[in-house]
Amino acid sequence: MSQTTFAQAINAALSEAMRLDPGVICYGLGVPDPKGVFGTTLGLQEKFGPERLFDMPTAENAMTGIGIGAALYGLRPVITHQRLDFALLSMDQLVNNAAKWHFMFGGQRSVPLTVRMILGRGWGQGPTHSQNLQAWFAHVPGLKVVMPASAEDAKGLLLSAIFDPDPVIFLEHRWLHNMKGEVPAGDYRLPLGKAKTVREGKDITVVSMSYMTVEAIHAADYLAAQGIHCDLIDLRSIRPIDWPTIEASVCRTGRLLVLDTGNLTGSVSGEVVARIAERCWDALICAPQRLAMPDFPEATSPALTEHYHVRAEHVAGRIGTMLGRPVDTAPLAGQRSHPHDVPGDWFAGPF
Amino acid sequence: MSQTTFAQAINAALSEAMRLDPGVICYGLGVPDPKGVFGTTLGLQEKFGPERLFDMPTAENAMTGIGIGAALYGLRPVITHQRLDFALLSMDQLVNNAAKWHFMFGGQRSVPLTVRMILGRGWGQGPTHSQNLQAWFAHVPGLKVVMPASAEDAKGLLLSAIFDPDPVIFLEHRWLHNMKGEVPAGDYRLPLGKAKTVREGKDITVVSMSYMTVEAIHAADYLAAQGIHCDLIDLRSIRPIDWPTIEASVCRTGRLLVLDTGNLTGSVSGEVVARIAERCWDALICAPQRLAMPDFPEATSPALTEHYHVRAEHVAGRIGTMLGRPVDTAPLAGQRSHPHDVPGDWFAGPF
Amino acid sequence: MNPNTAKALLNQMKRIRFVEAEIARRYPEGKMRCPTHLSVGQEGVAAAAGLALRQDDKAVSGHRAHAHYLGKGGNLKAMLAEIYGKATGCCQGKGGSMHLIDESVGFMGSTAIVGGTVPVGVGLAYGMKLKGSSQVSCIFHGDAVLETGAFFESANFAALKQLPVLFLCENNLYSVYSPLQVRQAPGRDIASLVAGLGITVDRGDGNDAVSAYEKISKALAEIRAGGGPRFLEFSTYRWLEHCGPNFDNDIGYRTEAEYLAWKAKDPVERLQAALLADATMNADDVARMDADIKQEVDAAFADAEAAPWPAPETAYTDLYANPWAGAA
Amino acid sequence: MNPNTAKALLNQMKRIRFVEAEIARRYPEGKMRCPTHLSVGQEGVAAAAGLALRQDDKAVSGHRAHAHYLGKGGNLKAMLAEIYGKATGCCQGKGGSMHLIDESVGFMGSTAIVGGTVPVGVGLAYGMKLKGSSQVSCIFHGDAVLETGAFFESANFAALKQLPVLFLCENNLYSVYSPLQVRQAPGRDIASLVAGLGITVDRGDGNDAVSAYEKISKALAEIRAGGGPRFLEFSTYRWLEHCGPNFDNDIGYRTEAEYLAWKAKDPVERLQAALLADATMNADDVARMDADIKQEVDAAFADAEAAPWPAPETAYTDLYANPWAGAA
Ligand SMILES: Cc1ncc(C[n+]2csc(CCOP(=O)(O)OP(=O)(O)O)c2C)c(N)n1
Ligand SMILES: Cc1ncc(C[n+]2csc(CCOP(=O)(O)OP(=O)(O)O)c2C)c(N)n1
Ligand SMILES: [Mg+2]
Ligand SMILES: [Mg+2]
Repeated sequence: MSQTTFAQAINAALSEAMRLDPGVICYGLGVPDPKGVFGTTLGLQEKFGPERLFDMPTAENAMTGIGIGAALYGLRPVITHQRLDFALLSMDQLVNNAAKWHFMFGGQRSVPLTVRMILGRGWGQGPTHSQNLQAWFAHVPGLKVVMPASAEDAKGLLLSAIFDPDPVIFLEHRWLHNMKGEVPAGDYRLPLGKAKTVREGKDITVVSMSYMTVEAIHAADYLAAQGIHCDLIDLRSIRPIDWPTIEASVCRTGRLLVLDTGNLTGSVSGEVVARIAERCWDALICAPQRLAMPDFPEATSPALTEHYHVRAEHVAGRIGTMLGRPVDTAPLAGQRSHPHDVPGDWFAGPF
Repeated sequence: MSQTTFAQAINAALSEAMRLDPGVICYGLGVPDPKGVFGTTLGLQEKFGPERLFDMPTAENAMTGIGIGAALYGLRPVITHQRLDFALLSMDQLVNNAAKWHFMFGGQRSVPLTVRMILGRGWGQGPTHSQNLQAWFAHVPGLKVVMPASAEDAKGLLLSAIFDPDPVIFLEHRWLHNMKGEVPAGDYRLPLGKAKTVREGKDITVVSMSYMTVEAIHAADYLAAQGIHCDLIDLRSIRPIDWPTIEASVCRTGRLLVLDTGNLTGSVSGEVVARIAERCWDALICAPQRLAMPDFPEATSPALTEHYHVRAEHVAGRIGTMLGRPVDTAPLAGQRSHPHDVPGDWFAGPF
Repeated sequence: MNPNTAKALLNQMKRIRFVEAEIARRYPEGKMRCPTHLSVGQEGVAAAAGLALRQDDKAVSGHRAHAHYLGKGGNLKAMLAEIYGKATGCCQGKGGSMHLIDESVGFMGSTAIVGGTVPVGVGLAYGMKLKGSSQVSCIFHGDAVLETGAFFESANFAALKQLPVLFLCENNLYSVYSPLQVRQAPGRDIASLVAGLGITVDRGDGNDAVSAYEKISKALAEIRAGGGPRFLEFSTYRWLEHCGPNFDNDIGYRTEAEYLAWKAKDPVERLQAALLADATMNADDVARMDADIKQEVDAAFADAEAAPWPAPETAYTDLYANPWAGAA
Repeated sequence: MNPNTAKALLNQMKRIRFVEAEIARRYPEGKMRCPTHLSVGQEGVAAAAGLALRQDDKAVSGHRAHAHYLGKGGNLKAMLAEIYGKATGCCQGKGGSMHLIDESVGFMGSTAIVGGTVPVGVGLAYGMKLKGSSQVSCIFHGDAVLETGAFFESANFAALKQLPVLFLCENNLYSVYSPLQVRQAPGRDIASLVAGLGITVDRGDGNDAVSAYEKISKALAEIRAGGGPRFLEFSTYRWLEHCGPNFDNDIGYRTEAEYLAWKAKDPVERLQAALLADATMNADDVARMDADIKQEVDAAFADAEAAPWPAPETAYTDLYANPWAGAA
């Protein structure tokens, strides 16, 4: 175990998968270029050759269909989109083919395809470089969807995604790439579909995903110091969602707050609230709540993103309200030393 | 007023819009062909000429972008997809351009585009000709989404959609095309964003959309005869949703059942349940519930669709359970005279 | 041409014709409850390609795939059962006419979205190239596919990587009820356009099964020799309506005269006449061939009709190869 | 060429160069907080097109659009303010460098998805044709756009309907860090490919602004005469990194030598030298031109820096032109 970044963990997972199985191929725009998709693919072409790791024309739809065909031939393709937004061009192949192939051909052949999509945020990514459309993928029968929040989970889930026989959408948040964590070496896999309880507590269940989990941890730790204890569940998997873990937690706490990196209306957070309201009605002691992005695209100017995102202070504040114990959240916001539109001081543009 | 079919109502709305404004153009694959998109576009090319109503190459993505450009030039394009499933090819233009143009360019120019998508069902439409992805569109800031359930609403909402300055997704269910209703003549418009209470009752709020409203009406009328009175709200508009109407109803009834034509997980029904759980917590006297398609694509064989869809008997049965008053639903199913996989005896394939 | 090959070609075309005609005849019974696109008139290319391809070559196709599936050697019983929605269907009733598959003979799947299998076929070829296989991936498609972005993106990649792909375009002049002139620019020539992508192209008469077989065989040999992708455009004509069992020359999108002119080029008649003329076959041979086909097809229909329905709960199986508790 | 036109061309190229260089110089200050793709080295086509187009002609572009916007006559102050994220920006801070618009001069918008404005430009032209206007819709795009399905689908429609579209391709050999040979088939020629779609094409040297202007003017005249769409491919080269203010010849995707060879073809230097050589201008004229530009640009930067931020609540405005209660 060593401290590695989320990006390095992805790199390690790809490297391990390619080493284990000569059928693993990686491609996408810029995958072998000198920047190596924020470092996640650096060095892999040297190790595994240009036939297994290669660049692509700007052809997101075909590149997805090609991955499906390669998967049907027995390969395990890993496709990368430098932004989720570009993958909108590939919805036909993803939804009409990849998601349905195993079902509509009567279970004859599955599509072991992994699609990495990077979620942009801040530094003027703007309306078409910062969309978080996990709700779309989570709605599609036949897809699996994961959203890791830590370096360890990134590695474990990516390896599992690659070796899973079904198509998996792997959503990686740009603001996590430089976050460090302990990451097991070698062929480390985590089961898809299992949430992780990252903080235990009896007062409220907080369900979160991807980068929102980072904010939620700040909030939970801050609240813990004030005697409010959150059961913080990082979903990790968006389809399937680990209902047993959430339900068991809500049965203990009686309260539910769901955080989402996507726009509120129609978000995954709505599905979680709805399902828990349906199933854990008797356990709930107050109205379940959500915090997500507003129902607007992320604008470009830093002046317009400053209050746009949900941050630790909002999470803590809302929890206080739900518990009827007002919380002073100013210190939480005060902890941040870097500008609001970058994940840390290491980031200075341009993208 | 005269009895016309849903398809004729759409035809009348298109005709009226094209008559009122020379900037209205209609196109899409097969729009001027002898079948005229299930009759909805018949006769219009003769009336308005081949420059305003025309066929298209199989190019769903470009055809959407072309509509955006034409709209920016001042036209009011109406695009038609014979199946929603084909429109998956156009998500980039729809979401990255149409939905965001007005916002990302600082409100300078809106995109008065109407996109008709037909929702298939039954007669072996199968996995890629029967998708109901309204949850996707409802999740996208910048789009408006309507799903009429009656001929009158089809006309009123389509005219409003066409003359609305924003992009509107108009989802029309294939099983509604032959349903008849009274339809006002001329330039009849209904406001976008307003639900319609189609049955009034104090026992439970039932929220529905599109073809599910037809099943819900059967169920509500059947239950009424047994002394159970539903407040049946036909959403009509999926984005925005008419929250005041739903909230007011739930405050009266204390119970909520939401019906959806889409796959359950991540559906619009989840958003409705979540929002009402958050906002009407104190009014709810039992767990809100949903009935939607299972989380599987619609298979092709009639043997596999027979129990797949939610029908009036399921709605009635669930309402009985929610009220603690078991209901005998067999007579409801028994009322249907035609095979389960067609909307009526008039339908005998092939598509 | 080798007489056995010629007879095999004729046999396959007749078989396809017979199957399709029988589907058309029975469709109004209302037992085949799915959209069904017939290939009557277009048997030539399917039979030629099926014969020219090796069994371990792969093929994909679109909505009008019965002929391609049968040509490639796909199981007739499984296809008919699928169209009838039965448990013994090639997709166990999940896919219907527009989703055919028989991996045992390399028919990897046909789907209902126009252009949707083009990149899939190219991806299969990427696998072949990576694994150093001598297989070819054959992509059957219509003229409308040349309007889709998916085709261009895919063809560019096939050319870029010099993949073993055979693009087989059946240009039947129509997309549903829309003639070429409302879809493609005047004077545009499909094959030349593709040549511009860096792909070697050829054209042929799809109603001349023998020459189609020769052109396809030549292209396959070149592809196997490492020559990269090939694109072949064959002219042909669909006799029946776009979808369904009827003739529709009366509804106005094409003329009876046009139909009759193409019908006169009937690929089945043409080859049969040639084989009779040069005495490769005699009238008895033909009668025997017809009878054998009729017997096979009638039996397959009987099988399909008699086959069991899929169990209702299988509507909820096979969504994932590796499902989790609660999903199947 | 008319000396005034030549001087205008030089002036516009210098102006674009100066703006871009100044953005590059100031970018590390961290006040322009958005992805920014500079056009240094590629001023020729933008200036030529801007001058050749009528003001009421429309133009759209992609991620690297500063030069096109300025060439078309877009408001410099509004552009810089936008890049600085200010309320006075051309999108009021909502769009940033990748979203420029100035409808008053027909610049209808640039967006960040490669190929995304191609169909939009074609749709504008459909409007022109329907309304019988003599306008032209100019679509600026890079070489990577020739890989996108959106381009082919759109170009086919433009050819089919004979629309007044000018496709202006700046082929700078790269898409981000990827050279043409990893993206397009060997021997494939962009312009010939487009010709196969049924569109009249031409090629030119994008570093020769005068000849670019002439070719564009000729194409525009033909389009206005009802000749249908035209496609022009100009060779050019981006000097700086793909996105951001730095040189990046050191990171390995291209060589310093290649860069130097292209730099030697500098379109600004080239025209300036020619105008000095034939005495259309003298050194004083050049100095005055430079000084005027510097003054304009410095003032615009000062303006942008001094401009107010957009009010935070405007993050939630302008989503809909016709909002409902609760949405803005
Ligand atoms: C993306 C998409 N758009 C539209 C359709 C509707 N559609 C079904 S078949 C067809 C015609 C295709 O024509 P062609 O490729 O020439 O094949 P043919 O039917 O002539 O054999 C169309 C447009 C579809 N299935 N998919
Ligand atoms: C659909 C899509 N895929 C990928 C990207 C990432 N991307 C941004 S700019 C660019 C390069 C485009 O190259 P080209 O069109 O030649 O323009 P240039 O940058 O050379 O001016 C790419 C691939 C994108 N913005 N959109
Ligand atoms: Mg055709
Ligand atoms: Mg380029």
